[in-house]
Amino acid sequence: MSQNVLKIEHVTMQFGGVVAVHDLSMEINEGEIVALIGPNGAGKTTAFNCVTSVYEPTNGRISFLGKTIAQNSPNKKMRKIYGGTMPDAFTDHQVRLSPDQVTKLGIARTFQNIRLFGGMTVLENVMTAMHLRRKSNVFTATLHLNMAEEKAMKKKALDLLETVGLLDLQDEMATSLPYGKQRLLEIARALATDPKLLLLDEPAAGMNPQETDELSAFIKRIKDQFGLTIFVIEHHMNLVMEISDRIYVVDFGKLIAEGTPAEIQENPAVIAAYLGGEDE
Amino acid sequence: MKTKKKINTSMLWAALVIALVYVGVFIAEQTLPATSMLFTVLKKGATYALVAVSMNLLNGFTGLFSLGQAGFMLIGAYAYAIFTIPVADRVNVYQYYNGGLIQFAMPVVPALIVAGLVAAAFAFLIGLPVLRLKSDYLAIATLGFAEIIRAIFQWNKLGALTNGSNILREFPTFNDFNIRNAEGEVTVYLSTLVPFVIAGVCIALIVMLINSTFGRSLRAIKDDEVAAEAMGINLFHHKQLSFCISSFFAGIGGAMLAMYQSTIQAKAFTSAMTYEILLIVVIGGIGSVTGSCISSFLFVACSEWWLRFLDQKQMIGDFEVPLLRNGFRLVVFSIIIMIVVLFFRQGIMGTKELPDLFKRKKKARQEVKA
Amino acid sequence: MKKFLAVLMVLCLMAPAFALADDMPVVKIGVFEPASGDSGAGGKQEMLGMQYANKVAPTVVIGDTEYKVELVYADNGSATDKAPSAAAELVNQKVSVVLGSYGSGVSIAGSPIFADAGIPAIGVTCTNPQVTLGNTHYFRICFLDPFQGTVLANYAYKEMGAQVAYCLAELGNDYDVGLAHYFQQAFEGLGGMVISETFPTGTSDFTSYINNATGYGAGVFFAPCSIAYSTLIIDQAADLGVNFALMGGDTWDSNKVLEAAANSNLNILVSTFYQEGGNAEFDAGIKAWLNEDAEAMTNNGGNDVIAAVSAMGYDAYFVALEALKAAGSTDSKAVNEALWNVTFDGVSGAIAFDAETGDAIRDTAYIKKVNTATGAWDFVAVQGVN
Amino acid sequence: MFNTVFPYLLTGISVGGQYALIAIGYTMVYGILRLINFAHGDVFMVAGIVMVYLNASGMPLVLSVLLTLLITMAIGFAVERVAYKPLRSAPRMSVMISAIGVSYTLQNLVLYITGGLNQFYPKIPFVSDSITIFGVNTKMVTVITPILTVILVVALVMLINHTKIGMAMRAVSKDFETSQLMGIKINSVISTTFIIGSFLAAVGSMLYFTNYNTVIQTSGSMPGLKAFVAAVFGGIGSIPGAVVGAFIIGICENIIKGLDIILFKAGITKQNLGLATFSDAFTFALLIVILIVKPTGLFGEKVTDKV
Repeated sequence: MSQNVLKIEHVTMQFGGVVAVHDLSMEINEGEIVALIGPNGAGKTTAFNCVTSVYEPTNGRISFLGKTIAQNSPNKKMRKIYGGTMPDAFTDHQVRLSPDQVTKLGIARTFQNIRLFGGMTVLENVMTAMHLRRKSNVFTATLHLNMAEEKAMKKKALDLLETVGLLDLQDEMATSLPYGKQRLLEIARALATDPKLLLLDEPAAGMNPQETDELSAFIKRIKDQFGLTIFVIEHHMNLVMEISDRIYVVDFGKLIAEGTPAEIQENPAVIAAYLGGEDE
Repeated sequence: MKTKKKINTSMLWAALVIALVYVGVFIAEQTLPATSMLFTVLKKGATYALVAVSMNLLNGFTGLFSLGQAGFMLIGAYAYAIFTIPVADRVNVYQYYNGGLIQFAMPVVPALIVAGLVAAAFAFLIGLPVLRLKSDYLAIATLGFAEIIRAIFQWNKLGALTNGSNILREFPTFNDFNIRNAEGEVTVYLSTLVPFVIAGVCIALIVMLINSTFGRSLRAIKDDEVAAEAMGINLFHHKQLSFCISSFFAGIGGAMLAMYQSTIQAKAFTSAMTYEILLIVVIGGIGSVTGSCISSFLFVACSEWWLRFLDQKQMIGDFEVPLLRNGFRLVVFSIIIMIVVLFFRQGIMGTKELPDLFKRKKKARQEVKA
Repeated sequence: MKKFLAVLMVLCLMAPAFALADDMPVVKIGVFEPASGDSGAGGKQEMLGMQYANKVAPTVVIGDTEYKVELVYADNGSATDKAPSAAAELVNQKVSVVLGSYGSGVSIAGSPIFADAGIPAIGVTCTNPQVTLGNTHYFRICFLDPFQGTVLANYAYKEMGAQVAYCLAELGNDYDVGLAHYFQQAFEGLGGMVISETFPTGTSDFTSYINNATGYGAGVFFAPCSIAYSTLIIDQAADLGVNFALMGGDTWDSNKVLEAAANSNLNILVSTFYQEGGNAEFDAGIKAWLNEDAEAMTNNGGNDVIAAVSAMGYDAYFVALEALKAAGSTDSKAVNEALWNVTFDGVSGAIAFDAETGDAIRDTAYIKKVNTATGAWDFVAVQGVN
Repeated sequence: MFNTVFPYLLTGISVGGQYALIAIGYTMVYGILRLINFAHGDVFMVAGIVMVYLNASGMPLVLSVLLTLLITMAIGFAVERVAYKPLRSAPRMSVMISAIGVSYTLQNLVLYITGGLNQFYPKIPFVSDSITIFGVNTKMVTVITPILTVILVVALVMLINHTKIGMAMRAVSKDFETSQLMGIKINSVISTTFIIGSFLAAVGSMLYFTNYNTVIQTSGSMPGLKAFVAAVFGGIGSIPGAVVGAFIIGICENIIKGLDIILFKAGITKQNLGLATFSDAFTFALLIVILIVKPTGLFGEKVTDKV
């Protein structure tokens, strides 16, 4: 059994009275590609946001490579309207890393609704994501005493752009790219943070079948090339079935199934959740 | 590689233009009478250019809508004045406070840096609570802090340091940089070049910051805070950094304003001053350093010089031009500003910089489209 | 649309200033006064004196040539940050000598600009010692705050029998703060108690300060602030029915104060430079002018009550002419030299400058009281330091 | 103790009422457009100037009061149409800057028209009369202000909750785009908001300038800023919040002015600390504290960003 990379234990995320994620537990092991699927509004992106610490879970614990990213239990006020399973194990102390700390630990993500830096070029977008691994400080950087580092950054960024096939577009404004290329750029930008775990939020959304096919090959390729573990949310079942080692299925915030692609395809609960449809 | 070369030539052209401006200023100063309004405009324009660029760093490049600029200028101006008033003059200046607390005077350049540092230190403290606020709330909180700073500096219990609400004067001004011969006659005029040099160095530093990895991170924050954070950029630290650096240069700008005005008083640093600088930034183009510089000079020239004739009765032959009397200048001026704000929203430069102007037209057009 | 606007704006900016040349040579006198802001009203009244004087004596013989005197105005906006550029504007216009300003802070702020250009300035009613202290280009024809403060303190303590005085000054106004300071010094020197407070610029609600004065049991409320605030204070004090006297410095000598105090039962005293009736010829002349020139009338506040500052402005103009004559040239440096020895018998009294500071040697001030029934000033006393 | 504090309290309530009437204009506009209408304080000032000039023209007082209200409403409407409507799709910062530009323009226009001189506000009979409450002399307006404020606010809340235009306003403030899609005439809703805000500002200006009888081009900026702070304090977008905030700020500000003497009389301090210097600054300090503790103000709603 390979090493456990991400561990989500009994995570509940509640907004006011709405329970978006209900007592979710899952594990992702090193080198795996794991998919999280479920109908729209099932709480998939919310789960991602908990992992990357954009949201603080109402209850539960998330740990990455043995280090706790977030740990919480409902406070007094929340307890009254709390709709998840009652907390027990995580009341000792609260932990919440900020999103940038999580990224520094080695979790990178893309966004469902593309969030590129619109005012920057393709190259700058990628280079910005290397800022967190810098050695220079604000004085050396301002006085341009870190030319070696800048050069190395640029080289690495160009390499990454080559990997995703955007090298010739490096000086274009990021938002002027076509949709599919913007998604690739988001992946390149995420890779620039040197992640161990890559979270892809609907990477194939808006792509045509041919692009989708290319994408699955691409995901496998970067997994091997960069030694990644990948956690993906996706609606394109073809893609999911092709790349995933394991799949988790959520509906109305609750985990309803877990297993290999073959097992999930047979699972009656999953079929019911998707109203019998395999492809949305 | 081809693109790189193009950028380099345009950079060279830009450098040449800047060098020409400096040479021009120097020559003008030696040849034109020192009383010309031109120099008043140039000195104040250089000062405002620095302050506007420092505000642009926050508003245009980091996306923090801060309205505290006047407060930091005040701190800088006071720090500069307090540390540079000659000891002999302190008795007169601090007339109600027995010559004040501080009994030494620093040279100008260290005092300028101290002015910036003090402003940055205040910014650090103010930033701790307010930088967690978003857009409008940040704007109003910084505006509030500027007002609080003004009140503190006017408090007579601090009079031994700040001279209460009274005027500070006798500190070295731009005119003290003129080189004089033994008879006290000016041989080489430097009083306009010096503010250009100070502002130039500071603005160059800001531009270098913007083009560094930190600058990219700040722009990332402006474009998308969530994504920036997800890319490992610590929002608070970087906002704090930008806020302190902006205030540092605003502080130096304040000190320059003190040098330009030769007297300084907390009363003048109102929110109206911040608005004025904000308008300069907008007219120049939010996110363009070049734009801020150009519009500072235009703004100052219009308000202090070119439109002055509107304030006085003018006769064309026997015809008295109607409407012209005291205050008309400001009416015309504000209407011009409204036209710019409403119809030329990109400002003079948009987000373009000086080197961009020398790039080939086609390239420029592509950028506009983008 | 955009293009049209752009062209229009450029045209606006390019529109040249037309000026017609006259046959007679012109000597320019700079008028460095506030035409707007808190002291705008006072500044305009001071300018009236100069304008009237310019009407009386539109030309001056310098050397052997007759020059036309042109007044060049620059509005310092009652603000120390606007003052330097207004001063620079006068310098740019190459004036030979500057008159003004009403308000000490703006005078101090404009002073270095004039000093650098070598242009002398004649302070008209700026009473703060700092205006002339330590320089050789700034002169002044009025008395100073230490004098005025002492006079008022003496009067309040000795004549009115006040034991506690409440001083209220505008933050950052050198005139206010200075006068209040010297008043406090003198009043405490006499054995009285002074409570001193300040209000921020732009305040319009003074009731709390007036309540404070009542709370401290003040016998006199001394507020040496600009006219804009004085009328508010008077109005609100009248409503609150205060039982102390209000006292102001020379700024309060304004018909606005009279208007505000009319039909109240307030006791208002001011110290000033000139009392109407001091010079019948001047009084009659300026009144006739005010009544015939509508704009001047408006600037005087709508009636023909003569403000002391107008008399001072009038005198300042003639002092400048004397200096020009004595210098025998329009060169500002020569005028500066000549000013030290100028003497002039003005409507506000004889003027001669102290050889060290350039301040007029004055030892009396007029104390006036508002007659709330008639809405006019009642002359109370000529008061010296003792 | 009561006798020491009461006069300040009384003034505070009166000032608070005036701030409240201005603050509503800010809060309504913000609720709908998410715009800090920096020019609102100047509309308030212009209302004062209009009244001065109308009265000087010699028309009966009632007529000039009515005309002032109408003209101010027209100005509010015009400001929105000229300066804000063209920027409907522009970034928020542009609109805010346009607001600053309008404020600058209005001030300079008034400076030009008045020649920079203080204008004296006409006395309104009855409202300007003096009365005595609990041994404290004051103007009638001190008592009228809070009462009138409360009446107007109740009327306004009724309007918003029970009329069609009120419903449209609530809809627009909840979701600008959707209500537009639902066929709400967004421009007329916005115009109405500005007209109501200007009307209240005009009423506020009458009360305010009756109390403090001079008007100058900068008269609107401080009250405007304070009223805005009051609106933020109470939770911007909330009308009751703005009113409560305004009263709190009015009272606090006046207590600060008298704090020295209150402390002195209570035997806490021996000398004057000059705390009155901080009467304006305190307002802002209060604002910053509330923004940090509860960023949405006392009655504001929490908004979560969607990621």
